[in-house]
Amino acid sequence: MADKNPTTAANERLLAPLLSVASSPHIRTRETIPRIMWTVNATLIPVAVWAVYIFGWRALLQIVVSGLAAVITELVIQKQRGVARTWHDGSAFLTGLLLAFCIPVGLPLWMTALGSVFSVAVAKHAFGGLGQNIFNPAHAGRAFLLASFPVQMTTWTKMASLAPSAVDGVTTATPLGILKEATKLGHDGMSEVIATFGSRQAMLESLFLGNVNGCIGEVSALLIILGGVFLIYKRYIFWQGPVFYLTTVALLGWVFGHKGLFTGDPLFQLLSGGLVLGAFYMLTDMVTSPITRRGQIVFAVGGGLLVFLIRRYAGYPEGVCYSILLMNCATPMIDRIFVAQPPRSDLSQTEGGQA
Amino acid sequence: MSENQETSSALSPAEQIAAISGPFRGSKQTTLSGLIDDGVFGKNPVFVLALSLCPAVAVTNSVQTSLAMGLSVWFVLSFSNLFTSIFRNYINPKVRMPAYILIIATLVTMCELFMSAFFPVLYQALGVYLKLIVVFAIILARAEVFASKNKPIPAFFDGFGMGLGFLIAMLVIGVPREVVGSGSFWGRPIFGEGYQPILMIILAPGGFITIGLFIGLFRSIGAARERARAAARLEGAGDAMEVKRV
Amino acid sequence: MFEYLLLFLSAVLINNFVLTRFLGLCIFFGVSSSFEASLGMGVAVTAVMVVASFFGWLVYFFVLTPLNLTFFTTICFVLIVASTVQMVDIVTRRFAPKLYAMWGIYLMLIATNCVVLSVPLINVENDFNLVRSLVHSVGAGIGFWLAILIMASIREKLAHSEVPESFKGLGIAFVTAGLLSLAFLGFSGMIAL
Amino acid sequence: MIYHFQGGAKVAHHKHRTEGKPIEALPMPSRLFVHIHQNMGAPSKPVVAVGDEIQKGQLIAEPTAFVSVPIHAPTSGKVVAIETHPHPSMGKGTAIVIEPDGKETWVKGKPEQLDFRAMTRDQILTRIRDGGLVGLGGATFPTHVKLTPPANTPVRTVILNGAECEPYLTSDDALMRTRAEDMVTGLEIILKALGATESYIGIEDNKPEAIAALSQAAKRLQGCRVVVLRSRYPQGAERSMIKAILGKWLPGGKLPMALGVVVQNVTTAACITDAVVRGIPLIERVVTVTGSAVNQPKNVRVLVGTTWADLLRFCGGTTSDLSRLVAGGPMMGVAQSSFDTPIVKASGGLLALSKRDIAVPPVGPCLRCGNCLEACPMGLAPFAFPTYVRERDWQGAKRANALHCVECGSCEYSCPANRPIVHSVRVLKKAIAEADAKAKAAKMETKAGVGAA
Repeated sequence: MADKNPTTAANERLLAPLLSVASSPHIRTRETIPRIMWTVNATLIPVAVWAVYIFGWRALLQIVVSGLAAVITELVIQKQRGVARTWHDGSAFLTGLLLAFCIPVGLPLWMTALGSVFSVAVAKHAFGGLGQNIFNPAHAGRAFLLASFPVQMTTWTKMASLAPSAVDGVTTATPLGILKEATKLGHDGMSEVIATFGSRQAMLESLFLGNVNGCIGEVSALLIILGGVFLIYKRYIFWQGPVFYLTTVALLGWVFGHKGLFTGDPLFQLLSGGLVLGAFYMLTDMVTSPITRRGQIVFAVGGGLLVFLIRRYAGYPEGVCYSILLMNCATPMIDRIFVAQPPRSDLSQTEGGQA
Repeated sequence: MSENQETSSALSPAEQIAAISGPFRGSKQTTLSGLIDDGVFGKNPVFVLALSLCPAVAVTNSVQTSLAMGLSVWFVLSFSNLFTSIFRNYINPKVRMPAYILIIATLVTMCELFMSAFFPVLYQALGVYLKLIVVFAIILARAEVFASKNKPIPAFFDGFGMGLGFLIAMLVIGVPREVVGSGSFWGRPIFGEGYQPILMIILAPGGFITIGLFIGLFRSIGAARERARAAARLEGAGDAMEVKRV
Repeated sequence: MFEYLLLFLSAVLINNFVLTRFLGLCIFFGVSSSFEASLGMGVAVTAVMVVASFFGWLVYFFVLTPLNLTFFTTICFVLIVASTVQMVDIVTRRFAPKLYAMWGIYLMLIATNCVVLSVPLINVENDFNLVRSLVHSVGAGIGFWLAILIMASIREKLAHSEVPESFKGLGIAFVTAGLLSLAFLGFSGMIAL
Repeated sequence: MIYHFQGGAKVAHHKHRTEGKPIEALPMPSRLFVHIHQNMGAPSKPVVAVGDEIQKGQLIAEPTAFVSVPIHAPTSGKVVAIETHPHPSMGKGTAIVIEPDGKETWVKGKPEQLDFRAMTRDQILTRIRDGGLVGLGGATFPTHVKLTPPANTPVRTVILNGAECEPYLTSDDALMRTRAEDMVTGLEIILKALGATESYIGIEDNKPEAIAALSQAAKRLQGCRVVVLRSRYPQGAERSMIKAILGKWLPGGKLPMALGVVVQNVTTAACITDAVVRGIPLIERVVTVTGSAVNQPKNVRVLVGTTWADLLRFCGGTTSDLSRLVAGGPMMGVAQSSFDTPIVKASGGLLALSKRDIAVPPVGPCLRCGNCLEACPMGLAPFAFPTYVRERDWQGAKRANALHCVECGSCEYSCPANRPIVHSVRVLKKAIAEADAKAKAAKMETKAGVGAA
């Protein structure tokens, strides 16, 4: 062939000899798993910085310990299992980071590390690793810690100093904690919460801008919302999840207030606790939430309902973690019901009957 | 119940139970070490046993309750096999299931009365789970599969062996759960003041997760041993196989 | 009324028989590998549980207690459960053959099942009145149903996952049940019984 | 009003390299390789022998079935061989090798200009078939078949598809800018052939000059509207086009005729004018030669049968980092393994992609991010397809409508984990077809067995 055909002879001078052959499409989006994961991590940096400002270096220490423990666990397991080593893709670090964001800053570091190991080893890798887990690993880790160390997990140490070891021993309750305890005793919980801030205005400002006691992820709703909006803009998460979740909680919190119908404080419900963090970063976790938008709406509304139920009636002051874990249980079922749907056929019945 | 036999499918209830409880069988090993070896690492019936006796697992959050439960099951299993075997020729096959249940229930009630008389605290701790020994699939299954077809002495030792296997299973789960979850053994703290027990392990989630992790762990150890054994066999038979293949 | 609602919710969510009491695990792990089977099993368990509770309660309070024979409870209840299964079997076969076709095969599997036996036992141990026992057993049945459906849908998804070899099947099922149980802890303290 | 369809992906256009460039004609190559299978359906049968002298436009292969088209000599010269040769989409195929004499003498009896308005419907269809016309958007469905709807499904609407949603390609765009009049004439012919009255021309909003040219040309045609479409891949897919313009959805597995619609590519329309009015068969087309690994990207008018090598040489050769050659666009085109492969009627583009263009991250696990669901124009759940392949669950895949997939590649493009979705679908389609054939055969066998008994 080659000697007969002049064009072939020309090829040798003209063209590169080797062509790679593959199935179409030949181009693809620049998004990759590491890029998505590290971007999500990056959007949490402002929150972390603010937390260090509020709580001191101890906050940073928690983040580092939790993140490292998660990454190392993933590395060890992947090495042991002999599967692709993706410990550096940011997903394990994100798990550790989010776990650090929803535990008390004063938690002993070995507990943090243990929670992080549990998150990655049991909640993620026992199920097959990234993409296969049923439960949000960070929240599973938190639930594990809360069940294992109930005292430490509900001890909120106020840390004003920037010294790493400055545990000044003063413990205070979170706003939701105060509300729960006071209500249990039959007091007017909201007034007591407001009293700790001075006025409702001051309370909401503190909650929004971030100057309250609690976990790292509870300190500043503003910074988390900014990060979340960026994720929505990047199309990493659907807007439906956070919006329906937050709306449900606010609505129920307002309608079923402690003093009777329509006496609740929706803004307080929205801004307190890890609700905003949960709404933007946990509820929308791609792996553990329903895959369709309609499914996510159901997921979010169900989650919001559970947050309200748990905050209002259950033993824990804060319901975000459990609400999301419980909805994670329902995700496969929601995915069974809300499957991808082709557009509605416009063929007339007789024509489209057999379609 | 007699109608059962005619109306239900070809499988007897015990077989049906066996079908959903997973395959369980007695260890072929006769020595204790062999039983443990085969049981824990080999075929792993420890956890299959644990599954077919599921409610028992609920009380494995302390060594004492685990032991009490394990001993009770050991007792009931051995003697139910013994009595089933003794009466096997007097029981009309049509009503054999109710008859077995009656035997087991009687033994369980004896056990219950004994416990409440001499160990009231343990009796309280075991609660409804002690009564539920009646419906443990494996006890009924051993009666049906083994005791009803064998002489009393072998039947007794069949139950004896299975019961021992179960006792081991209870302790394998129970000891780590108490040690890690309460930081104690037999109710006594063993790590000193500084240790913070991981409470979850003695709660229900901890029970499930511990068993799940144990199953995974033992199965991977078993698989590794199986691989090693196969490799050793292959080495020995390697030359012969090469010749054969040619 | 509210009291009954609380009792019901408690049996469904807080003291879920499967996830917090370790009862009915044979069926829970055995059947939950198929969603359709779980659907049928839940109905069958609930039905048998309610009927057995009813008769168990009658026998306990009108026969055993007056005769001072309460140590016979266990034996009696086992027989009650077994005959209830038989009765439900006959009744549905006669009057609801469609229903029987759907979950008749599960009936035999629960003839000797711990979760079905434990509900009447717990009822009488707590001295529940008849209505309370019935509400409690319906709640227990629904709770079982909920748990097994959740588990079944999760396991169907896990069947497509790359679960580590040694965790495949029972191992991951137990871990999943553990995490489910952990999630259900969120309801704890919701109702003080 | 924005015209759009469900799903689709925002794909970078990459059209700037050849956008607005004039169409250049390629000098006569030294050899042409004309494949005898250039259409969907049956291949044609050669009617010339080795050694025959042939004229430009002469019939060299005749159709063998209704769904088959004739093939004509692209130029005058000599048939030097009829042999197996690389085919751009089928791997290998039989090609008639022609050595051009450079005279370009037209075959005798080349018809004069004709007035299609005076022709009957059958005459038009005959001329179209004799012109060897196939759908030039890439599907290569014989045009005369598409214009022959069954009697019980009247066609009311014709849509001319000028979306050209594939990135990189600008050949349709170039033709729309220069041959808008012919396209509208072609549309008129189609309308007449079908007895349809309503017509639309759909063009993506990233081709303003083409929109202007066609709007101008279409003024003379009653009931014709030029529709500006949102540029989103795969806007040019038939269903997406119909949905965007008419707001009607054609379910998978159905032909547009079920909705009373026929969709034709704009280039096909221009060629219909050539064939019906001027009697010129389909022997040449415009190819976009582009990509970062080609030195002088161009829109080139080439004869059918020209090899990639000749095309690339005309475009200044390739750079040293050439890594993949793709016939067609980057989303649905076929990667080429040889430079000797000739263009066929459907070849609208040739991409020379560098290593950087095709660099892909390693395949990761599915994150269930939902991008593929959002992107799928058919409303399928593409993320599941690789799983069906892994589990060999052909029936499950069939239930999940894998057969409805149009292989547009939007899902795989959007997948951050680089899952091999489109390839999986191809495997599934093949496996489902085999399984169905097997089941059918088994059924026949039992039937035969029963019959015999």
